[in-house]
Formats: sequence, C-alpha cells, structure tokens
Amino acid sequence: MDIGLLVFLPVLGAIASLLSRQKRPGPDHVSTHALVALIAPAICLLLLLSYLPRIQSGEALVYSLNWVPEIGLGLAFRLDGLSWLFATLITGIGCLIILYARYYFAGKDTAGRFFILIQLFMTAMLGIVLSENLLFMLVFWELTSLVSFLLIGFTWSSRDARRGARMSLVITGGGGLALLGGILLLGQIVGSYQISDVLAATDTIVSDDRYPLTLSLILLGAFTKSAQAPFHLWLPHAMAAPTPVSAYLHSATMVKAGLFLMARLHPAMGDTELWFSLITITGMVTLMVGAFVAMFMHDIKGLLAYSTISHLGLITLLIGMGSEMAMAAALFHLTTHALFKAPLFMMAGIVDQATGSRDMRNINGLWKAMPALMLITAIPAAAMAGLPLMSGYLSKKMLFSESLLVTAPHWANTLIPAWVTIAGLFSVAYSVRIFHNVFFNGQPVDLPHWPPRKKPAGMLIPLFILAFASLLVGLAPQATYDGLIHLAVMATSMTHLPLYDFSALADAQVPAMMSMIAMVGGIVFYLARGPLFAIHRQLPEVDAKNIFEQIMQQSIRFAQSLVYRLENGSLQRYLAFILVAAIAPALWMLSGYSGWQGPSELTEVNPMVAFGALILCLSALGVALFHHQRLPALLLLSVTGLFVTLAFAQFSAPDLALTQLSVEVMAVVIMMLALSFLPQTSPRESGFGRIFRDLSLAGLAGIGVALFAYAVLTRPAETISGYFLANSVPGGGGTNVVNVILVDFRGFDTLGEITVLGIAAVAVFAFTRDLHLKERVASAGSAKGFAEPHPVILQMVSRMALPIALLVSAYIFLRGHNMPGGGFIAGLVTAVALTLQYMAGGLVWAQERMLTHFRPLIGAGLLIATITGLGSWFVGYPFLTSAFSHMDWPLIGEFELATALLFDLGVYTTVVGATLLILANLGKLMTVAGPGQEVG
Amino acid sequence: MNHLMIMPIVIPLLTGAFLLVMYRYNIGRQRSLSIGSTLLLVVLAVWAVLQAGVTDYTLYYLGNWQPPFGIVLVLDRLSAIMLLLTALLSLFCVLYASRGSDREGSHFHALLQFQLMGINGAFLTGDLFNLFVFFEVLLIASYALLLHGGGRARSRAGLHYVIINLAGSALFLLALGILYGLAGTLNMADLAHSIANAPETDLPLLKAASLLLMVVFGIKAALLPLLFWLPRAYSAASAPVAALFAIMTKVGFYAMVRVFLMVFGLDEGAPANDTVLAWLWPTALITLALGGIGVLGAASLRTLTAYMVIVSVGILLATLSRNDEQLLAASLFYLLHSTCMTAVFFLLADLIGRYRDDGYDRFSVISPLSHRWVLGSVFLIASVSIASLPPFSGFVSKAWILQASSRLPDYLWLWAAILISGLLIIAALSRAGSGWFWRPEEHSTARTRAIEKTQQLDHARMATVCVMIAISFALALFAQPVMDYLDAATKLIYQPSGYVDTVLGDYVSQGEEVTE
Amino acid sequence: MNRREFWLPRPLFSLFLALLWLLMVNSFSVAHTLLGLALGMFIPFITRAFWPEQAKVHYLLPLLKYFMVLMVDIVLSNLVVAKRILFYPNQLTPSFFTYPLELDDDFAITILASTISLTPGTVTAHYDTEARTLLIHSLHVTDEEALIRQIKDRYERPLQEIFR
Amino acid sequence: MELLVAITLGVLTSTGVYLMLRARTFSVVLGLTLLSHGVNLFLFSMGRLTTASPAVIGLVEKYTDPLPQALVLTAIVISFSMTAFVVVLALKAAVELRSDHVDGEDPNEDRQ
Amino acid sequence: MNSPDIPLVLELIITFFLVAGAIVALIGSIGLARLKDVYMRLHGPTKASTLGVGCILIASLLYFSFLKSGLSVQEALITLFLFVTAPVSAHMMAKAALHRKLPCSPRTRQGPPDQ
Amino acid sequence: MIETVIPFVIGIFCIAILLNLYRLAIGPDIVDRILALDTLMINSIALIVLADIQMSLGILFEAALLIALMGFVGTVAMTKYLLRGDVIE
Ligand code: NA
Ligand code: NA
Repeated sequence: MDIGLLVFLPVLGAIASLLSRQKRPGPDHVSTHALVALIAPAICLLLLLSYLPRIQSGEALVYSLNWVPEIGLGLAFRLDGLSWLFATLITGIGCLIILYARYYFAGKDTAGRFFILIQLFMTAMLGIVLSENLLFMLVFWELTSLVSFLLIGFTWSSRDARRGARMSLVITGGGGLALLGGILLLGQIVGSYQISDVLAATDTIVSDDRYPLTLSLILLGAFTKSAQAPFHLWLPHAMAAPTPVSAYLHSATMVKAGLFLMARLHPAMGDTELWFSLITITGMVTLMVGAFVAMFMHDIKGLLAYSTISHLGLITLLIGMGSEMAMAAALFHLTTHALFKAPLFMMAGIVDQATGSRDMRNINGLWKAMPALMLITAIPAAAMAGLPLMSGYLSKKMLFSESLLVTAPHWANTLIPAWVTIAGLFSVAYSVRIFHNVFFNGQPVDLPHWPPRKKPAGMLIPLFILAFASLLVGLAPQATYDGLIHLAVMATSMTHLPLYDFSALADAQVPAMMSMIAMVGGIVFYLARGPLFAIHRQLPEVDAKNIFEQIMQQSIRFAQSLVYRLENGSLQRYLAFILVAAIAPALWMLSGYSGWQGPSELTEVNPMVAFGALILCLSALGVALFHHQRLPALLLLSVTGLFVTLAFAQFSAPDLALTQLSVEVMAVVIMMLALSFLPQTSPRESGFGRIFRDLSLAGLAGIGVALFAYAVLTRPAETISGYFLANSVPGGGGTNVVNVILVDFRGFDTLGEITVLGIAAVAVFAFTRDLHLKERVASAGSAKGFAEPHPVILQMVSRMALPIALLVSAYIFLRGHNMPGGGFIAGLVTAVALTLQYMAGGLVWAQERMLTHFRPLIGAGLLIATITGLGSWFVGYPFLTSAFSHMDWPLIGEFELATALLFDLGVYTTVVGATLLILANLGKLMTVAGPGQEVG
Repeated sequence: MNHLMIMPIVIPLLTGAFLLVMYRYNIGRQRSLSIGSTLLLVVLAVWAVLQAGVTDYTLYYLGNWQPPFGIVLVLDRLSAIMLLLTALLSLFCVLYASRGSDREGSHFHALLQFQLMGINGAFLTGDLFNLFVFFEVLLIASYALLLHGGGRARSRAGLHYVIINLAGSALFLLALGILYGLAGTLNMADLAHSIANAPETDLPLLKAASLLLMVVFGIKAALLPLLFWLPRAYSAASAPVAALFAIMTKVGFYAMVRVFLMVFGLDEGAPANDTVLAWLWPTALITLALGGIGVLGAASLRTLTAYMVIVSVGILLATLSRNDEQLLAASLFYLLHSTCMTAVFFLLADLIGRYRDDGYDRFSVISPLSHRWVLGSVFLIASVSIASLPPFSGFVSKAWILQASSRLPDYLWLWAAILISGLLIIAALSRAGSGWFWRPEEHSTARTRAIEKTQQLDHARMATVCVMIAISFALALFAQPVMDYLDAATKLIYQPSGYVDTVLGDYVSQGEEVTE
Repeated sequence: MNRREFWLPRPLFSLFLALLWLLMVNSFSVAHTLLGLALGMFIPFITRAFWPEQAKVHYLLPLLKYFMVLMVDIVLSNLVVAKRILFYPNQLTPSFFTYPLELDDDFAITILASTISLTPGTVTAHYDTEARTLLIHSLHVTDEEALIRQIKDRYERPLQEIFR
Repeated sequence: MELLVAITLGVLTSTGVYLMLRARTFSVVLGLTLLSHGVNLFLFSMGRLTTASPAVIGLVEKYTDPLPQALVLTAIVISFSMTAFVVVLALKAAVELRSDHVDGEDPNEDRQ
Repeated sequence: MNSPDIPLVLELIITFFLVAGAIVALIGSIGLARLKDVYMRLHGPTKASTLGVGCILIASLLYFSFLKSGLSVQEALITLFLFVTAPVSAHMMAKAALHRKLPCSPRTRQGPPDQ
Repeated sequence: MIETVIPFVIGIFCIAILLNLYRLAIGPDIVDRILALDTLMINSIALIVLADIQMSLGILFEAALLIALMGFVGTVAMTKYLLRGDVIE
C-alpha cells in the first residue's frame, strides 16, 4: 500500500498547497507556499530511499487492488529497479524544481497555482512509473497530458502559451488514445494488464497477428509523449511555459514517460525486427532533426528544447537497438540527461528573469555580471557537449560503441555510427554555443535589463546540486551505474546481464575516435557559425505552431463546410433523406422478392368501393395538383377526409367513421384559422429537378405502401382478435368491441392518447401566449367594415344548436360502450358545438359564457381517467381493471354501470378541454384581447 | 402484482394533470410539486433497479388482461436502469430549471412531467403499439418543451423537429401495420414468437417492416442520415430541456435493442435481426465520424454538445450492431456516461452564457466572462470526463467497449472511429476552453469586475452541474457493480426465450387455442 | 331571476330536449324518460349563458301548423325549382330584392329567413338589422311585389302570431 | 378489390409524400394530413377488409377484426393532435420568421 | 340484404322515397353544375339536396322501423337538423358571395344593392 | 324490390357527387367550391344511409348525423373566413 501512498502523497500535497494558497493569497507568501509544496515530494523521496535496499536485492514490490475487474483495470503498483530509478528522478528533481520555483515565482501571484499543478503533475508521473496495471498506468498517462496542458498554458495571457498548450494536448492526448488502443490489444493478447503477466508472455505477444498493430499503437503513444519526430513539434512550443515547468516536464520527466514505457515493455515486445526498425529509425531521425535545429535556435529555451528532442531521439535509438548494453546506455544517458538538462533550463530561466530576454543574439558576456551562474552552468553544458570526464561523455561513448555493434540489418552497419557521430558533432556545437554565446561572445545588445537584475543566491542551489550530481556521475560512472542504473536495466531486459564495464569503455578505441571527431567537428562548426547562420536564414522559416494552427483551422473549416453542406437547414432535404433511408434498404432487400401475391383469393370489386376509391384518388391528386391555391386545396382535402370516413363506414368501422369525421372538421377549422394569417397561395418555387426528385420519391413510397398492402390483404389473417370478440361482453361488459378495447383491453393506449391531445393543447396555449400578430391583424382587416362580424341568423341558429348538440353528445357518450360512439366522439361533438358559438358570437362573447377554463378541464379529464384506473387497486386489481354490473331497479329497468364509463368521461373532458383550448388560442390571435392575454 | 411498477408512469401523469387543474399555482408551488414528483421517481427507479436485480422479469398486466391481449409492462434490468437514468437526469434538469428558466414560458413543469411519463412508459411497455403511443407522448411533450421560452431559433428548429418526427410517426404506423397484418399481434413477446414461426415467404416482409422501424428509431436516436434535425433543435432548446433531451436519443437506442435484438431474436438460427444490423453498422460508423467532424466545426458550445450527442449515438449504435452480449453491456455503460455528460454540457453552456457579457456560448465572439475560475475549473473537469479521459466513467466505458469489440471482426473500424472522435473532442474542447477561460485581456477589465459584483454566481445551478459530474466520477469508481448489473441485463436480452415465456405464460404452450 | 328561472330556465325547451332524447335512443322506457328529463333540465341549465333571452313561443299549435305548411311548400317549391333547373336553365331571370320586415324579434326573423331560403327559389342573402330588411335572391322573378306579398301573407303574418 | 385498395393507399401515400416535400408549411401540413389518411387506412386494412360485419356483439353473425380499428382510432386522435399542433406552430414560425417557407426564410435559389 | 318478408306496400313506399330522393338530389347537383352564377347555383343544392336526402332518410326510417319492429325515428332527427342548417349555410354562402362582389349572370334583372 | 333499386339510387348519388366534385374543381370562385363541398357532404349523408340500408345494419345513423352537423360547421367556418378573413374573432 505504501507504494500507492507514494503516488497519492503529492495529491495531498496539492490540496495542502491549495489550502495554503487560499489562506494566504497574494504574492508575499511564496516561500510559505514553496515550503508546503516541498513536504510531500520530500517525503516521497525519503520513502523511495528507504526502499532502496529491497530494490537492490532484486525484488519487485507489487501491490494490487481490484478496481474494475471486468475490464482488467486494477489499482496496482509496482516498484522495481526501473520504476525506482524513474520515481527517484521525478521526486528528486521535483524537489529541486520547487526550490527553484520559490525564487522564480517570488513576487508573483501565480506561484500558488504552480505549486498545486506541479504536485499534481508529480502524481501523474509517479503513477506512470509505478503502475503495475497498464490500464491504470494509462490513467496517469492522460493526466500528465492534461496537467502539462495547464502548465504550458500557465501564462495564459500569451497567445503562444495558449496555442502551445493546445498543441501539446492534442498531440500527446491523441497519442494517449493510440496508446489506449495498443494497451487494450496487448491486454487482449496476454489476457491481463498486469505488467508481471505481460512480461511473462513475450512469446504469446510476439507471435500474435495483432503484434504489429499493438506495437505501432503503443509506440505512437510513446513517441508523441517523448517528442519523437514528427510529433516533436509540440515540444519547442511548450517552452511558452514558465521555466521551472520546462525544466521539469520537458527535460526531466514527462518526455521521459515515453522512453520509460518503451523500456518497460522491451522485455515483452522488443527483440523483433519491427521493434528495431520502428524505434531505431524514429530515434535516428529525431536525433538528427533535434540536433540540427538546435544549432540554429537563438532562443535559449528553444535551443534547449531542440537539444532535448535530440537527446530523446538518442535514447530512443538506443532502446531500439534492444541489446542489454544498449539498454544500459539508454538508461544511463537518460539519467545523465536529466541531470544536465534541468540545470541548463534553470540557467535559462535565471538569465531570462535577469535580463528580460532569452535571445542569444542579444545576450552576451554575462560572465561578468553572473560569474557564479557561469561557473555552475559550465558543468552541465560540458556534460551536454560530451566533454571528457563529464557524464555526457560517457553516455555518448556508450552510444557510439553500441552503434558499432549493430549489425542486424545490413544498412545499419555503417549508417548508424556515421549518423550518431554527425549528431554528436551538432550537439557539441550547440552546447558550446549555449555556453559561449551567453556568457561570453562580447557585449550584450539592447537587453531590457542591463545590468542584469540581481537574483537571490538561493536560486542557484538547485542548479548547483544538479550540476554536482551530474559531475559526480561523470566522475564515478561505475558506482552510479552499479548502484542505481543496473537495477533498472535488469528490469528492462530478459536476461540477467553482467554489470556494464566502464573501464572497458574507456579502452574502446573507435568510440573514442568518434567522440573526438564529434568534438572537433562541433567546435569547428561553432566557429564557422556566422556563414552557416546566414545560409540557415535563407531557408524557409517553418513555424510548427503556425502549421499546427493552420492544420487545425483548415480541419475546422473543412468540418464546418462539410457540416454546413450536409446540415444545411433545409427541411426538404432532411425529409428526402428520411424517405430515401426508408425506401432504399427495403427496396434493396425486396428486390428479388416474389411473394407479393398471397394465397387468399381476390374478392370482387364492389362498385361503391370503386367509386369511393376513385374519389379518394381524385381528391388526393387534386390536393397535390392545386396545393398552390391553398383554400381550394383545403376543400379538396376535406373531400378526401370525408371519403376516408365513408371507407371506414363501408368496411364495418362505424366508430372510426365517427371519429374521423369529427376530427376532420376540427382539423379543417384549425387550418382555416391558421390560413387567415398565411399567404393564400404558395409560390411555384421548385425547379424541374426538385419536382422530379420528389415525384420519384413519392412514387416509390406509394408503390411500396401499395405492395405491402396488397401482400397482406392477399394473405389469410391470423390474429389475436378472437379473444376480444369472445371476452368483450363477459369480461369488458360492452358489446361494442372496439370501444371495449379502447377503454378496457387497451385503455392504457387511450390514456396515452388523450395525454397527447392534452399536451398538444397546452403546448399551443404556451407558445401562442406571446405571439404578436398585430400587424397581420391590421393587414387582414381589409374585410372589416362591410361584413358584420356576427350574422344574427347564424347566431340564432347556433345558440339553438348548442343544447341539441350537447344532447347528441350525451347520447353518443352513453351508448359508446355498446354501440358506436364513446367519450372521444362525444367530446368532439361538444367541442364542435362550442366552436360554433365562437364563430357565431365571437371569442369574447363565447369566452364569457364558458363555465370553466380549459386547462383545468384537460387536467381534470386526465385525472378522472387516471384515478379511475387507480381505483382498481382498492379491490386488489392492477391499474385500469374495469368493473361493471348490470342493475335492475324497479320501475327504471335494467341498466349497466361500468367504471369504463367513468374512464370515458375522463376522455370526454380532456377532448373538450383540449380542442377548445387550441381553438380559443388560435382565435385569440385575432381579437382585440390580443397577445399576452390568456385564453383558456 | 406490484403496483409500484406503474408508478413511474402514473406519478408524472398525475402531477402534470394536477398542475393543469391548478393552473393558477404560482411558480413556487409548481416547482415544489414537480421536484417532489421527480424525487419520488428517483426513489421508484431505485426500487425498480433493486427489484429487477432480484427478479429477472417483473410483469404488470394492465387492466388485468393476460398478454398478448392486454398491454403488459415489463420491468427487467435494462428498463430499470433506463428508468433510473431518466429519473436522475430529470431531477437535475428540474432543479436547474427551477432557478428561473421555467419561467420563460407557460407550464414548464406540467410539460416536463408529461415528458417523463412518455419516456418511462416507453421504457416499461411490452407492447409495440403502446410503445408508439408513448413515443408520441414523449414527442409532443418534447415539442412543447423545445419551444419553451419562444424565440425565432426555437420556432425554426421546432418546426423541423416536429415535421420530421411526424414523418417518423407515419413510418412507425406503417411498420406496425405490416407487423400486425402478418403476425396478427403487437405484444413484443408474442410478436417474437410469431416472427420465429413465420412462414418463409413472410419473413422478407417482416424484415422490411423492421427496416422501417430502423428508420423510425433512427430518427429518434439520430442516426445518419436522419440526424440533421438534432444539432439545431438541441442547441435551440433551453438548457434544462436540452439536458433532458440527452435521454431522448437513448430512447431510440433502447427501442432498437428491444425490437431488433429481442423481438427479432427468438429464432435460434438467427439471433437478432441481421438485416437491420447489417445496415446499422456502416451508418452508425459514419454517424460517429460525422459527429466527430461536427464537434470540430461547431461554433458554439451548445452545437458542440449536440454533436457530442451524435458521437455518442454513433458509438451506441455501432456497438449495438455488432450483436454481441458483452459489447452491448459495455455500450450500456457508455450510455449511462454519455447521457449524463452531454446533459452536463448543455447545462454548462447555459451557465457560461449567463456569465458572459453577450449571454451566448459562441466560440468566435470574445466577451467578458465573470466567475471564470469556478466556471473554468468545472469546464475542465467536465471536459476530461466527456473526452473519456481518466479517471471518469468515460474512460472506463470506452476501455470496456474497445475491449469487448476487439474479439469481433472488423473491430478496427470501430476502434479508429472511437479513438479519432475522442481526439477531435479533445481538440475542440481545448480550443473552446483555452479561448474562453484564458483570455485575460477581456477578463481583467473593470467591466468584468463590475459584472462579477452584480452577478452572483448561481450556486444552485453550479451545484447541479457538479453533482452530475460527480455521478460520472462515481460511475467510474464503482464501475464493477454497475457492470455486473449490466452484464446481467444484457444476458437477459440475449435470452429472449426467457422473456417470451415469462410474458406469455401458458399462452404459448397452449398454442393458438386461447384465441378462440 | 327567480329560483325556477335559475334552475329551469326553459321548461318548454327542456321538454323538447327530453322528447328528442327519447327519439334518439329509440326507446321509451322509464329509465330513458327519466334520463331524458334530467338531461333536458341539465343542458339548458349549463348553456343558459349562451341563450339569455326568455322563451317567446307562446303558441305551440300555430307553430306546428306553420311547420306543416312549410313542409308542403318545400316539396312543391322543389318541384318548381327542379323543373326550371332541368328544362329552362337558360331562361331564368334571377333577381335580388329587398324585403321589408315587420317582425322585430331576431329569433322570429331567423325562422322567416330560413323559411324563405327553404322555399321557392329564394335565398336570404342578408339581414340588415338597421334598415330591418332582408335581401333576397330569387332564382326566377317575374313579379317582385307578388313575391313579397306572398311571403308576407304565408309566413311573416303567422310568425307574428306565434311570437307576439 | 385488394388491388383497388392497395392502389388507393399508394396514391394517398404518394400525394402525401409529395406535398410533404414542398417548401411551404401549409403544403407540408396538407401532405401530412394526406399521409396520415393513407397510413391510417393502411393500418386499418391490415385487419383485412370486410363489409357489413361491425364488431358489435349480437348485431351481425361474423365480426371484423376490431383491434386495428382501435389502433387506428388512437392513431387518428394522435395525428389530429399533431396536426393541430403543427398548424399552430407553422403559423407561429411564419409570423416570427416572416416567411412561411419551411426553413423560415425565402431562399433565393432552390437549394437542392 | 335480408329483408324478404317486407310488406309490398311498405316496400313500394320505401322504393318511392328512395327513387324520389335520388332524383331530387341529382337535380340539385345538376343545378350546381349547370347554373350560370353563384347566386343561382346556391338554390339547387340548398333546397333540392336537402329534400332529396330527406327522402332517403325517410325511406331509411321506414325500413329500419320495420326491420327492428318498432318506430325508428332517428332519421327524422337528421332531416330536421338538415332543414334547420341548410338555410343558414345558404345564407352564409350568399353573404360571402355578396361580400366578394361576385358577378351576377347577365340575365339578372336586378343585382345586389351596391353592385 | 328495394335490393334492386338501391344500387341505382346509389349510382345516382355517385353521379351527383361527381357533379359536385366537378364544381369543386372548376370553381370559379371559392364560394362555388364551398357550396360544392357543402352539397357533397349532404349527398354523402344519403350515401351512408343507403349503405346502411343495403347492409341492413342500422348503425350508421350517428355517422349521418355527424356529417350533417360537421358539414354545417365546416361551411360556416369557411364562409366566416371569407367574410372576415378569420373564423373566430
Ligand atoms: Na379490465
Ligand atoms: Na383511443
């Protein structure tokens, strides 16, 4: 568990920092904040040191806890040589960075934020290196991307910072997704995500079909994180971050995560041709690109950034070679690089703060103003250049000697040694440059602060410690290696290799020669930098950030144009899409179908049916033909509706006929109401192509419907309806089976249906409430003056019709259970009769005479129906169970009482309320009462 | 018979109806009723989840009629979990809306309750026509809610949304007609039984009907090319409504699972409707791709979120179409995550818009923003979650989906689509976030400070959003029990015979005699 | 308004409705009679706001007689119109004319206007409430005055009797 | 007769679909109404068509299939609700967007 | 159709009403189709069709009264209703025509007052 | 006798309806069309009653009644619309 503690301690530290920041805001408490921030990393470091003995005994401490076993995700930690080395680097350098930041952020408001984020970042890094479960590792992997996004964008006022942050997030985040894929595949192959299991399954992995894909995806993740070409572009732009961030993330830790991963998985996945070629080539390219570009950078941090890329490429190259010795060299160089690159970045930060510039063309001759800095910097700079006695010398020499050992592919034979030598030459050149150009090289030019501001001496302490460590490694390589790195190398290779022998390295001739060439060449190169820079200036300047932004912008523009082209806001097109989607697959499937004609015999054509069909077709075609003339089209539509009614009547569906008829009239009235605000004609605006397209779609749809209808009608019916016919009277208490289905067997449908009607009405009420039609009313008012608003004769007849219509609706309501009729139709009849009052007497007149508002009527109807349904609970039956009894009272005779009638009353009430609410609110739009006035 | 089962439908209905009767209630009373009802729904949904965990299928015979003659409600783990998701989501939406957006129009709470009735009904019903009815209930309520608050954008988007769905309803009825005409029943279990025993010549017609249903559900679920209504509609709707709409696409998905996997899945030789699934697979992938592209090209956070909804639909349907038990379980987990998080983003877009000087959530316009620290942090965390980065539920769900799919053929397409769309989301959200919260030149103005003073941060709204994000986190933290539940849920889906036997009881064994 | 007028605003009409109910249900059982009476009372009660005027029909028999005359006239006039439409559609001389009213009750005027529309080739096109005239269109007019006189004698006078 | 019915249903559907694809809200409403006529009749005819046999127990000897009738009734009511709603919405949109084009704006050219 | 034992007299009466009604209604519709102006066309349907349908309804009344062995007067109700509403419809349509200032046929002796 | 007569009667009404439809199609004015529709409605009442007789059902009375009622209301709505430009005010 305490390994897990290592990971989560910095989170606690971050919380502590947050609290201390809130308790003591402002720039005056930086040292307090730093102190608070230092606690957790320091404890971590001590804990790690306390583990050293157990690690040195070759033990791998594994702790695991199930989290989501379903997907193999566990809270599992592993501390072995490799993770110990990385964890120690992370916490150790982390402490120094915090120390450095205490000065760097002195007097700045943002210090608190930095301390929080840096500890979160530490957690993420520790998580990566200490995870035993690969999926769990991925959690931290993504966390590093995220926190580094926040850290790079730390000074968000700068556009560069924002862009750099986004770029790094997209590239490393994208890599993370690839890595997710790769790890999942790996887990599938192995059957587990535990590193122990993965490492034990080398043969399974390498022989699996999915190995190439798995490896590629994992390497994509590793390369993006470790800034390997061509994904290196984000790293220089991450330099917009404050220098402590750069020093920590972009030299010592985050960029090493990819290397860590490759090293970690090397025993399981390495040792293949693919591994070698992918990693080696990438490493070589990165090595060279980084080194080359670094030479020409004028920005100190830029130079360091590219040099970091170059060194990352170098380590990658070594990992790719895959031999134990190469691994040893890789990890050795990884360590030395961390030790010399971090102080160099710190130096850059000090110079930047002191002089206000990072441009080496302006910064010159600092040695006089900052001699101590110069002295301390000399060590890491020398290490970077690979001067003898320095740690960098050794690691480079290890590289050279390993490069000579590569023989496997014939091309690598001589290419790699030559290649690394040239890269070494470049690295010498830029190392010399950074030192010479900053501290010597004449007088400063146009620096914002000159003489440089005084920086506190404490700021040099972390530099000193690191430089000293770097020196120590260079002086005692064997001890360093044996004590620390060998353990790590053992974890990365399949066999127990002998200790690396540095004395043998010292004797090696050819690597020494190569070192010499690099050194001399590099210095020559530096001396000749003037003309070289001139040539370089001729080269087209490539700004990765711009490229990235351009790619982003172009993708966005592409996305927008594509989306705009598809989602162009044209309903006609969307509907056409829907039709195509409905027609095409069915057409495709049924293209060869021959079973349209079913086994049943065709029935004779009844002339009346033929006539009805004719009128239906004619009127429908008429509507389509005359739809530009809206009112005539509406009249024709009424004819269609009427004949649909007649069809229902003809084919034994009286209930349907009644319903269709009532609905039709209400619908037409509503459409007429709407039409009075709309243009009376539709313009002819469809082109020939459009009409052709629509006709084809319409034709296909019609043919489809006709075919299906024909297919079904010519087949015998086998349905569940016998049950309804048999149980309607004994079980439902009504002879009109359709009505019994509606209020009983499927009363639940009806409940839903009236709810729909009620909601529709309330919705109409809601969205016409603030509808302003005043201008329309004015323009439509041309008719006024002549025609009287409420013809007396109409009024008289309508008033008389109302009670009679109510009587009729009572009749239809009461008989519904046994004969065609029912609550819905009765409700519509009532509504129509009341609508007539509105038309005859006007909205205001009729509204005054209504006994109730309509919304509560709808609500009451729904409540009646629902509560009737709930009533059955009290006798122990489910919702909507009906009860009925035939009673025989003296004098009155037999009659039936059914709860279904009560349910139907709910239906009736809802229908009346909803229909009138819609009408009244439509009518309202025209009245003086006008908008804003609630009607119903 | 346990009457609690009908309550998820009846309670919102009663509440909505009561709110209409008491149409003069002031907004405060409306809110308390609505919140009370929704809380009750949460409790009921928890009960449902527990109940379904104990009993595979809980049945409720409406009107005490034996299925297939009467309508039956079926509670299984899948419907239970959908109920819970709906209840939780709606609770947050109601709470959020109760901070003021419910005042923008009339009868918000009544309409919302009806909407819940429709959604819950659709999840519970075991009858295909009843499903149609509940679809209509939830649609008409959604039309009303979409238009809530008025305005030109809503009118336009609403008109398209309504007309398209009306076309969908017509198709639904056509399909129902064909199914009834050939199978003679509409109860899902009975239909499954009939389809499994259908004559050879009828099978293509039945499948064609199911293709129509694919279009119908595809419109609801926003499947390409039926999805174009969605971005405008969702981005035009008021925030809590849009957040609630996050569940609406899932209703389409749910219906597909029920119909194409269960109703068409009884035939031993062909488990699930291969015809539909074959069409679904490529279209879902393209949907996913288009969603990703739309995310990248979106000009405002609402639109971006709308496209994230499409991405989630693409993932859900693509996984559904692979017809695999484990993958379906994974996709259900993703459904929980994506619904929750897209809802969060709709609310967040609104919240941010409230504190922006121009009141909008457009990316291109730079406008002073107050409370940027809090908003920025929440936005960051929410983005991490929705981009499926760890440690939130999205990461777990995607990992599960990718894992489960890797056993199946053609999985690389799905992988590529999911991973690339994830990247696009990261890119788009980082652009949005850095553009909004990292623009000090606009933030530090005196104007911003002035706004900040007058505009108190709405802690209730903020808390709503935060709790929803916390749910996403909790979902990841306690993923295993949830996954166990979902595994069990999908197991039932892939054993339709159990469903059919339970629902139909002895009707099947006695054969068709009962009908006489 | 006394209590009777409140609860039973239109007793005659209530009876009429009860009768109508029995006709409609086609059953003359006690139950339906009671139900019809109940509805006959209830419906006028709830719709009284729409029909605030008091009942004016005082003479039922003349009203019935009036309707009988009307029935016959309708049949006869239809024959006349049918002949004209079928055989001399091109020799018709249609015309508008104004008919001066003597009636002053709107309900009675409505009955008169309807009667005119139902009988020989005439349609009431407009009721001018101020000038108290009806504008009538006739399908075939040879003598306007005779037509006006005919309407007056045959319909308006009896109506004046009924609605005094 | 089956063929006749099928053709009629096809014509109703075709005209409905064609109008639904027009550019003005009113035409679309007409189209939706025609389409719902077609669809309702289709659903109705799925119970097979019989004359003189309404499903009223005791009235006739053989009964038609009552279930599709009940379903169609529900469908009619729902489509009525929807029509009423969409008509008012179309009106609202036309007023607010100052055009009764389905997209709320009069396009200069026909967008294909 | 199962009415074999219907008395001949009744059958004759019913047949008469059926045929008469059909002819009258047809004449009304012919008038609608043939007459020259809208005002004239108003006359045909409002009277003839109403009467024609009235006849059919009476036939139906008689038929079902016999068939159900009891007076079936529902149809009378429809007839009554038609006779009440038809004039109002005609009135409203005439008003609309006047309002729209629709032209009279040239044979009209006297047009509407303001034309 | 009735059986033999009824198809003819129905035929006559069909012709009448066709004539109505003809007027509905040609207009010329909207009032003509409304009139035609009104007449068509009334004629269809006869059609429905005749069908009822033909089938000896006696259950289509309500349908006929409703056509009468609804036809009237529809006509009023349309003429009111023509008169005032709106239906309810
Ligand atoms: Na029951
Ligand atoms: Na219903």
